[in-house]
Amino acid sequence: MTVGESAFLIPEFAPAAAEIVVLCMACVVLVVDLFVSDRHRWITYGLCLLTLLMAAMATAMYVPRETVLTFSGTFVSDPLARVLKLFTYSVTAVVFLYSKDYLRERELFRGEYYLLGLFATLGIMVLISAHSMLTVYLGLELLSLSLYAMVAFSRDDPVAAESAMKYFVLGAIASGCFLFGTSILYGVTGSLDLGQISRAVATLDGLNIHLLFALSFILVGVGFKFGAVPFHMWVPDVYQGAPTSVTLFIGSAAKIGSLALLMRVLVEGLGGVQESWGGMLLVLSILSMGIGNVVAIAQTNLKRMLGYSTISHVGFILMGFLVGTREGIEAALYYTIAYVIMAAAAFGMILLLSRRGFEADELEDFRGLNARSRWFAGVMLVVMFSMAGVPPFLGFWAKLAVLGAAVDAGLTWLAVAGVIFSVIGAFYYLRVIKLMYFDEPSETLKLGGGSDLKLVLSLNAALIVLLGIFPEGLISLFNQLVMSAP
Amino acid sequence: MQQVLLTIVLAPLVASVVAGLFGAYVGRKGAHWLTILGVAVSFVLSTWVLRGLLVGDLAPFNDTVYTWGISDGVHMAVGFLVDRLSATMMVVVTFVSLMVHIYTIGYMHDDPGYQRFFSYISLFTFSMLMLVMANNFLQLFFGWEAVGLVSYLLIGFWFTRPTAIHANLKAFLVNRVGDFGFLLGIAAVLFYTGTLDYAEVFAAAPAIAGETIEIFSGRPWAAPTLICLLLFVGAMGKSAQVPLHVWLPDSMEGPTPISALIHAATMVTAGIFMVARMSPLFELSPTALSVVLVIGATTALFMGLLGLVQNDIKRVVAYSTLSQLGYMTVALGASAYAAGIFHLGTHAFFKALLFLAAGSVIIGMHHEQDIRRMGGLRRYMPITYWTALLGSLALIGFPGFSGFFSKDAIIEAVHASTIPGAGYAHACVLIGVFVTALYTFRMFFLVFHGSERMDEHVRAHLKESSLVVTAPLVLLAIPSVVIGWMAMEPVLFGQYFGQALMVSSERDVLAAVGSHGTDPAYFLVHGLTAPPFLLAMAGVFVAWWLYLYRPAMAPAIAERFRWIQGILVNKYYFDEVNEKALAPAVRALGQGLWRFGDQRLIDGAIVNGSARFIGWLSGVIRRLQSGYLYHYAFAMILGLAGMLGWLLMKG
Amino acid sequence: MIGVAHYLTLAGLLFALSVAGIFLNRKNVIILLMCIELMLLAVNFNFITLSRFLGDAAGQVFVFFILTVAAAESAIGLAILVVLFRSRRSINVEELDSMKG
Amino acid sequence: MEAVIFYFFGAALIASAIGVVTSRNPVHSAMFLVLAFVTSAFLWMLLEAEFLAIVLVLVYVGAVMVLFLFVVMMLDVKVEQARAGFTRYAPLGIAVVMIIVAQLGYVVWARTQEMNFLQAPPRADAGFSNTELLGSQLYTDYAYPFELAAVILLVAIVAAIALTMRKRPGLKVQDVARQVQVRREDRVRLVSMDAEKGE
Amino acid sequence: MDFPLLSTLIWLPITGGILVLLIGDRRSGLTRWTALGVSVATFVASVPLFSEFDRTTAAMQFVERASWIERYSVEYFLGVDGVSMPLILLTTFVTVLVVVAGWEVIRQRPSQYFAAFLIMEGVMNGVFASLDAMLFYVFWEAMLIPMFIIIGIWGGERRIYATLKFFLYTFLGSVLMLVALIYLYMRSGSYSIAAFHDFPLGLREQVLIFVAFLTAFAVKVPMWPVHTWLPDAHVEAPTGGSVILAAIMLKMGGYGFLRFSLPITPDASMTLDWLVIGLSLIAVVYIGFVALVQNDMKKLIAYSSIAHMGFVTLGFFLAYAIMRRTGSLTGAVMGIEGGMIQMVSHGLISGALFLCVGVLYDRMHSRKISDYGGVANTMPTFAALLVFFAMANAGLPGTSGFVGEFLVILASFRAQPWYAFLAATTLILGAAYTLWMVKRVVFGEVANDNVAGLEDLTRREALVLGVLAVSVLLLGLWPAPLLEVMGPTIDHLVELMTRSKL
Repeated sequence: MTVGESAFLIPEFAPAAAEIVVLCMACVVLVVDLFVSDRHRWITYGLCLLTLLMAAMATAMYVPRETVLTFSGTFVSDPLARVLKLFTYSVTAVVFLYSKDYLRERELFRGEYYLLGLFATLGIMVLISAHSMLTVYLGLELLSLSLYAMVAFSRDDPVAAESAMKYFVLGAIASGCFLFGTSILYGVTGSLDLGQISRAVATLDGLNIHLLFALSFILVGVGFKFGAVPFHMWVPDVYQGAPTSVTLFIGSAAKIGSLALLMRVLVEGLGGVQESWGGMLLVLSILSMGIGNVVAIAQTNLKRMLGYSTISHVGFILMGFLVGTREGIEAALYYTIAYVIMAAAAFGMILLLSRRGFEADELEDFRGLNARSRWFAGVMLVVMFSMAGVPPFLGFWAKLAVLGAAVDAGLTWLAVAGVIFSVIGAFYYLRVIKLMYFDEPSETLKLGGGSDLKLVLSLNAALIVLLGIFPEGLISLFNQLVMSAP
Repeated sequence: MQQVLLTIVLAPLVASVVAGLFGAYVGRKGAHWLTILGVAVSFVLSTWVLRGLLVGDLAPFNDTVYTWGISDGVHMAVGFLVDRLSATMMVVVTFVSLMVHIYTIGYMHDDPGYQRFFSYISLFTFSMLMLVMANNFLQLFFGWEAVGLVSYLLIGFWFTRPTAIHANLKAFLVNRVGDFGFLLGIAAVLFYTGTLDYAEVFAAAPAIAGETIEIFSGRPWAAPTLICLLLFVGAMGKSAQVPLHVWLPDSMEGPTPISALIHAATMVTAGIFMVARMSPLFELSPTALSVVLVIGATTALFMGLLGLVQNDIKRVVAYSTLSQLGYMTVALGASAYAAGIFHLGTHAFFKALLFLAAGSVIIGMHHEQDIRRMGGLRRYMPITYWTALLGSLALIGFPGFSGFFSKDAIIEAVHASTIPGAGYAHACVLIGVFVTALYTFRMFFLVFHGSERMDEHVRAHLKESSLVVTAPLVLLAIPSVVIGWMAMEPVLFGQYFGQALMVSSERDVLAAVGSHGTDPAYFLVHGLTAPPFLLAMAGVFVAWWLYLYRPAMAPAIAERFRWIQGILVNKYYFDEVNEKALAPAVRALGQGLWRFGDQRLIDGAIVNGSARFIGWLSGVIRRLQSGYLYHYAFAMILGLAGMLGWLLMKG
Repeated sequence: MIGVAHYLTLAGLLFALSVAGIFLNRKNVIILLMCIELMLLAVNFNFITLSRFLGDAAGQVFVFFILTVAAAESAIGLAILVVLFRSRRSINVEELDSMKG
Repeated sequence: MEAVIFYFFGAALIASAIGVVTSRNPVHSAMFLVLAFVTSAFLWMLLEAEFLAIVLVLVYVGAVMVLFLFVVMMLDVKVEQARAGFTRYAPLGIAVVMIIVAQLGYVVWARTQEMNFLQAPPRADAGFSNTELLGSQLYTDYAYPFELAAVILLVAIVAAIALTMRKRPGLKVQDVARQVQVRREDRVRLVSMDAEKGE
Repeated sequence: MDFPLLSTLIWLPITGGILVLLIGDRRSGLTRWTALGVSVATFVASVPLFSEFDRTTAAMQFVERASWIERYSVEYFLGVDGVSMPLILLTTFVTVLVVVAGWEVIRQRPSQYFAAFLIMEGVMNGVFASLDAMLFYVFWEAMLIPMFIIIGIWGGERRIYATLKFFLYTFLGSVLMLVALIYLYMRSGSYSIAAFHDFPLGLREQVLIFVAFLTAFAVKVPMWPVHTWLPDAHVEAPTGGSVILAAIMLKMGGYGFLRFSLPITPDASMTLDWLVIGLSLIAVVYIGFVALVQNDMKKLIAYSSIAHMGFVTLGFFLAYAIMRRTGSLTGAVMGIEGGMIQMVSHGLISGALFLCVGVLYDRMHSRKISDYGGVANTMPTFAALLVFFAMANAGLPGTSGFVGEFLVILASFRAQPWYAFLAATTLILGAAYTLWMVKRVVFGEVANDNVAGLEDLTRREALVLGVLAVSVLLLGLWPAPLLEVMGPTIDHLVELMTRSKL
C-alpha cells in the first residue's frame, strides 16, 4: 500500500461552481436565519430562491465543450448533468414556493426547512455529478439524511415522526445494502471510480458471479431510492406521513436524484452488464406497475394514493432503463422529468387546498372542487389525465417514449402489460376528477393560497399542457443528451 | 310521357304533404278538396295512359326518373315501368282511392284527425302508385314498405284505442316478416343477375335457371326456386297468406274507408301484383309455383271458414278478403297470372263496395259493428242495401257479375293445372265457393233482413247515409257488376297484358281453359251448370235456411259441433300461438339474453367482475402494506434474496 | 492461511445477522438503529479487507467516510427517535402502524 | 498466529453481534455493540488498517455508542416491555435469513476462493504510516468527498437541533407583540339576534 | 388548397370552446350565442369540404402536412378522402344541433357544457382528418376527456358508474391500439398511415396487430360482447352527450376499421373476418332481442345503436367472404359503402331519437317507457317526428336508415346467404323494438296527469328535429351524392385490403 504516486494537481473548481455556490449560500442562510425573527422569515426564503437562481446561473454559464472530470475524477460535469441540475433548481424553487404558505400556516416556516431543502438539493447535485462510488454514496446520504430530517420536521405530528422513522430505518438498510454491493464491486473491479469500474466491467465476463452479486445489492439501494417494488414499502407511508411540502420535495426533486443515481451507477458504471440488471429491473418494473396501480385504487388518502401512483410510474421509468438501448434511457429520462413536473403540480394542488389546521390530503377534500374553483379543478384535471397517460398531455408522450423503447427492443409484451396496468391506474386518477367535477362540494370555502402559488401552479399545469401539445422540445433535448453521451 | 307519369305520382303526394303539414292552414275543406283533386288528377291521367296503351297510342314506358345511387356498379334508380299491367293497377288504385276519398268526407265527418286522414290516404295512393309503377326492385321495395307504413299509420289512426295500436303494430311486424323474405329475395336476384332492373333481370332470368345454391350443405336448391320462394314470402306478408295472415283481420281496427282501400282493394293485392310481375321468374320454378298454389288454396278455404263464425261486420268482410286473396294466389300458383290479376281487379271493386257498404251500415248504426245487433236494415238504408246486394252477388260469383268470371276462371285454371298440389287446390277452391256464399249471405241476411235486433235508441236514428257516402257505393257497384263481362275475354285470353306477364307454354292453363270458348256468354252458360255455381247457390240457400228461415238452427249446430266452432272462433289458434307462445318466447329470450347474457355474464362477471377482482386484489395486496417496519424490511430482504437467487441460477 | 474469503465471509455473516436483527426485532426501535450500525460495520469490514488485498487505499478512505456518515446518520436517527418518543411516548416497533394499506 | 487471532476475534465478533440482536435490554444490546466494535478493531489491525481501527474505537465507541446509551437512558424505555421474543413469523424470517446466509456463503466463501488475484500483499514496513497514507489521500484526491462529509455532518447537526431543540408546547409565555396588536374584533364578538316576539 | 381548412375545422371549435370557458356562466346568454356562433361557423367552414371535393380520385385532399415531433417522425398530417369527409360533415352538422338542443335545457354550468362540446367537435374532426397515426391517436384519446366530463357532470343518477365504465372500457381498447401503432412505427419508421398501408408484415404480426386494432375499434363501435358500456353511457349521458356519442363517437370505431384494420392488416383481416362477421351478426340478432325488452327509452335506443352498428362492421368485412365464395370482388364495395352510409345515417337517426327522448325527459324527467303513454294526444308534432324517426330507425325505405342496411344485406347475400338471413332479421326485430316503444310511449290514451300536462315542441326543438328529419329523408331518397363521394376511395380501399402483404 503506497502513497498515491501520481502528482496531485489542484483541481479545477469551475465545473463545481454551482455546488460551491449552493454550499456557501447554505452557510450564509444558516447564519442569517439565526438573526431573522419569525416575521421576517421571508428573507430566508428569498435567499434560498436566490441561491437556486445563482446556482442556475453558475451551471448555465459553465458550458465546456465536452465532459469534464475534476477533483481527481470524483466529479463529472457533462451535458446531462447540467440539464438535470437545471431541472433540479427549477423544481426545487417551485417546491419552495409551493411550500411557503403551507409551512407558514403550520408554523413550520422556519429556516431549517429551507436549509435542509438546500442541502438535499446539494445532495441531488452531487449525485448528478458523481463520478465515483464514493461521491455517489455521499450524495445519496446527503440527500437522504436531509430528507429524513425534513420528514420528521413537523415535530408534534406523531404520524410524521413515525413515517420518518420508517423512512430512516429502511433507508439505512437500503444504503447498507448499497454499500455492501459497492464493497464487493470494489473488490471485483479494484476501483471506486465509475470510469474505471466501467472499463473493468467491460473486460469481465458478463456472468461474473461477484459482479452480479454486487449488482443485486446495489439494485436494492437504487430500487429503494426510486421506490420500486419490493423496495417501495416506505413510499406510501412517507408520502402520507410527511408534511405535504416535504412529500412534494420527495415526490418531485428527489426523483431527479434517484434518476441520477441510476444513471451514474447502473448505466455509466455497470452498463457492461446491462443484460443482468435489465433482467432484474424487468421484474421490478412489472411488479411496480402492477402493485402500484392496483393498490392505489384502494386508497382514500390522496397523498398515499399519489405514493402508489409514483410506484407505478417508477415501473414505467424502469421499463425505459431495462430496455438498455439509448432510446430506452432517453425515454426513461424523459419520463422522469415529465413525472416530476406532474407530481409537482399534483402536490401543489394539495398544498393549495390545505389551510391552517387542515390537510387537504384526503380524496374527499377535492369533492366538488369545480364548484369552488373552476380554474384549479381544471389544473387538477390536467394533472390527473396527464398522469393517467391520456393525450394530449405531457404524461402521454412520456408513456409513448417508454413504450416505444420497449417495443423497439422486442419487449412488446411488456408494453402491453404496461398499458393494461395504466388502464387500471386510470381508474384512480379518474376518481379524483369524479370527485372534483361530479360531486357536490361538502364545503364552499374559497380557496386559500397566495397569488404566487396560484400563478406558479397555473404555469405548472400550463406547462403540462404545452409540453403535451408541443412535446418536441423536451423530447429532442433528452435525445441530444443521450446521443451525445459516449 | 314521363311528365304525365310524374304528375300521376306526385299529385297525391303534394296533396298529402300539404294536407299533412299545413292541415291547420288549409282547413278541413281545403284538405279534402286538395287531396281529392290530387287523386282525381291521377285517376284521369291513369285512365288516359291505360287507354293509350290499350289503343296503342302509347308504347310501354320504361325509363329512369333519377338515379338513386350507384354502388359497386349496380345502378339503383327510381324509374317507371308502365305497361298494361301497371296501367291497369294504376287505374284500379286511383279509382278506388278516389271513391274512398269522397266517401271519407262523409265517414270521417266528425273526426278531429280529418286532415291527417286525408293526408294519409293520399300518401297511400302515392305509395301504391310508386309500387305498381316501379321498374326495378328497389323502387318496388320502396313502395312496398311505404304502403306498409301508411297502413300502419291508418290502422292506428285512432291511436287512443288500445286495440288499434295493437293491431297496427301487429300488421307492421307481420308485414316485416314478409319483407324480410322479400328483401332476401331481392338480394338473391341481385346476386344472380347483377341488376335490380326488371327488364334486365327478366332478360337474365333464363340464364340462371340451371344455377343451384346450397343453403343447407349437401342440398342444392335451384336458384330460381330460392328467389321465388323468398319473394313469395314477401307476397305472403303483404297479401296476408297463411300463416302471415294474422294481421289483416285485426287491421279492421282502422277506419272503414281504409279497410276498403288498403286492406281490401289495393295494398293487400300488392303481393299478387308482385308475383304476377315476376312471372318470368316464377315460371322458372315449378316448385315455387306449387308452394304458391298450396298456400293460396289453404288461405282461400280456411280463411273463408273463419268468416262463418265472425260477428263483426267488418271482420266478416275481412276474412272474405283473405279468402279471395287466397283465390288470387291460387291463380298465380297455377300460372294463371292473368286470372289472378283479373280477380284482383274485380275484387277491388266489389270488396271496396262491400266495405264501404259495411261502413255505411256502421255509420247508420252509430259505430255498432256486431251483426247480431243488426237486422232489417233494408228498410232504413235502401241504397246501401242494394249496393251491398250487388257486391255480395259479385263476391259469391253469381253468374254475370264480375266475381263470377274472375273466380270461375281461377277454378277452371286450377282444374287444368297439373303441378303438384293442384288437386288439393282445386278441392279447396271449390269448397271455398260454398263457404263464400254461406258467410256472405249470412252476413247479408243478418244485417239487412230478419228481425231488428238493435236497441231503440239506435233504431230511432237509423237513416240512409249522406250522398258522399252513397255516391261512391253506386259508382263502385257499376264496375262490380259489369267489369267482368267487359274485360274477361281480353284479359284472360287475349293479349291484354301483352308482354307484361309471361307464362311458359307447358303451364299455360288459361289457354286450356279457353280452348272451348273464350267469350263471356259461353262462360255464363257454361257456368250455370258448373259445380261452382251450384255450390254458391247451395251456400246462399243454407244461409237463408239457417239465418232467416230457422234462426234457431245456427246456435244448435254450433252447439253440436262445438269443437269445430271453438277452432273457428279462435281462428285456428294462430293469434293464441303468436301472442301466448311466440311473443312471450321472444320477450323471454330477450330478457334472458339481457339479464343473463348482458347483465350477468358480460357486465356482471367480466366487466364488473374484473373491476371487483382488481378491487379485491387491491385489498389483498394492500394488507401486505401492514404498517409494520419489520414487514417492510422483510419485503426488501425478500427482494434482495430473490435477486440473489435469480443471479445464482444464471451465474 | 487466512485469505480474503475468510474476512469476507465473516463480514457477510455479520451483515446477515444485522439484517435478521432488523426484521426479526419486533419491539425496540433503538435496537434497529444498532443493527444498522452493525450492518455498516460489516460493510466496513469488506472495504478494509478488499483494500488490503487489492493493495489500494481507496477502500480505507471509503471506510473513513462511512464512519463519518454513520455518525451523522445515527445522530439524525436518534433525533428522529427522540421526536418519535416525544410524540408517541413509545418506541415500540409494533406500535408504529398508524399508516398502512 | 494470524489464524488464531482471526478465529478468536471473529468468533467474538459474531457472538457479540448475536448478542446485539437478541438482547432483551437495549442497554445490553448497546454494550454488545461496543464489544463488536472493539473486536472488529482488532481484526482491522490484522488487516493493517490501524488508523481506522483506532478511529473506530475512539470515535465510535467513544462518541456514537455513548450517544446511543444516552438516548436509551434518556428515553427510559422500560426493560420488561422490550423483547417479548420472536413472534410467530419468526420461522419464516429465520428461513429467509438462512437463505441469504446460504447465498452469501456460496458466493463469498465458495466462489471467492477462485479470486486468486486477491493475494495478500506482504506486510508493510515498520516505518509505514497508515494514518499518513489516509491523510494524504483525504486532503488531495478525496478533497471533494471530504468536503461533502463535512456538509453531511453539518446536516446532521442542523437536523438534530431542528428536531430536538424545542420550546415546550405547554409552556405559557407572554407574547407582548401580540398583546399590543390585539384588535377589538379579536375580543368582542357582536352577535345579532332576532328581537323576541311576544307571542 | 392553400387555406388550411382542416386545421380550421379542428382548431376553430377548440379555441371557441376555450373562449366559451373564459366567458363563464355569469353571462350565460353570451356563452350560448358564442357557442352557437362557433359551431355554426365551423359547420359553414366544413361545407367547402363537400362542395370542393374532387369526386374522381381516391387520393387525400385538403392535405396539410408539417413536422410535429421529429424525434418520432410524428407529423401534423391532415387530409380527407371519401370516407372521412362525410364523417367530418356529420360532426360539424350534429354539433350545431347539439348546441341548439342544449340551449335552455342546461342550467348547470352552461359554459363548461358548451365548451366541452365545442372542444369535442374539434377533437373529433381531428380524428377523422388525421393521416398520421399518432396524431390520430392523440385525438382519439383526447376525445374521451370531454365526454367523460359531459356524462359525469350533466348525466343521470348512475352517471358516475356509467362514465367510468365508458372511459375505462374505451381506454382499455385503445391502449392496445397504441402498442400496435408503436410497433408499426418501429417497423416502418414512420407514423404515416399511408406508409402503414404499404408496409409488408408477416401474418403473425398482422394477426396480433389486427387483434389490437379490433379491441380498440370494437369497443368503440361497439361490437358484441364489448358493448355493455354503451347502454349505460347513453342512458346516463345528457341528451347532447348521447347524441354525440351515438352520432359521432361510435363512428370512429367503424372509421378505424376502414382506415387501419383492413388496409394495414389485410391478411389478418382475411384470416379473421369470420370473427368480425360473427360478432356483427350476433350484434344484430342478439342485441335485437335485448333491445326488445328494454323499459328505458334511452337504453332501447342505445341497444338499437349496437345492432345498427353491427351492420357497419358486417358490411366492412364482407369482402373476403365474397371473394372466397364467388371468386370475384363484386359486392365488396357495396358492403363497405353500405356500412359507411349506415354510419352516417345512424348518426342522424339515433341522434334524432336521443333528442326526442331528451325532449320528453326535459319535460317529465323520466325515461321509463311505462311512465308515458298517449303522448301523441298532447304533443302531436313531436309524436309525428318521433314516429318518423322510429320508422327511419326500423329501416323504412325512403329514410336514410334503409340505405345502409339494404346495401349491406345485398352484399352479404353474396358472401353467404345465411349472413343476409341473419342480418335481415333486423327488419323484424328493429321494427319490433322501435315500434313497440313508440306504441307504448306515443299512442294510447293519455296515461297519466304528467303526460296530460305535456306541452308540444318549442320552436327550437322543432327546428332541430325538423332539420334532422329533412336530412334523414334526403339521404334516404337520394344517397347518390354520398355514394359518389365515397366511390373512388372505397374502390381504392378494397384494392388495398385485398392486396396481400405477406
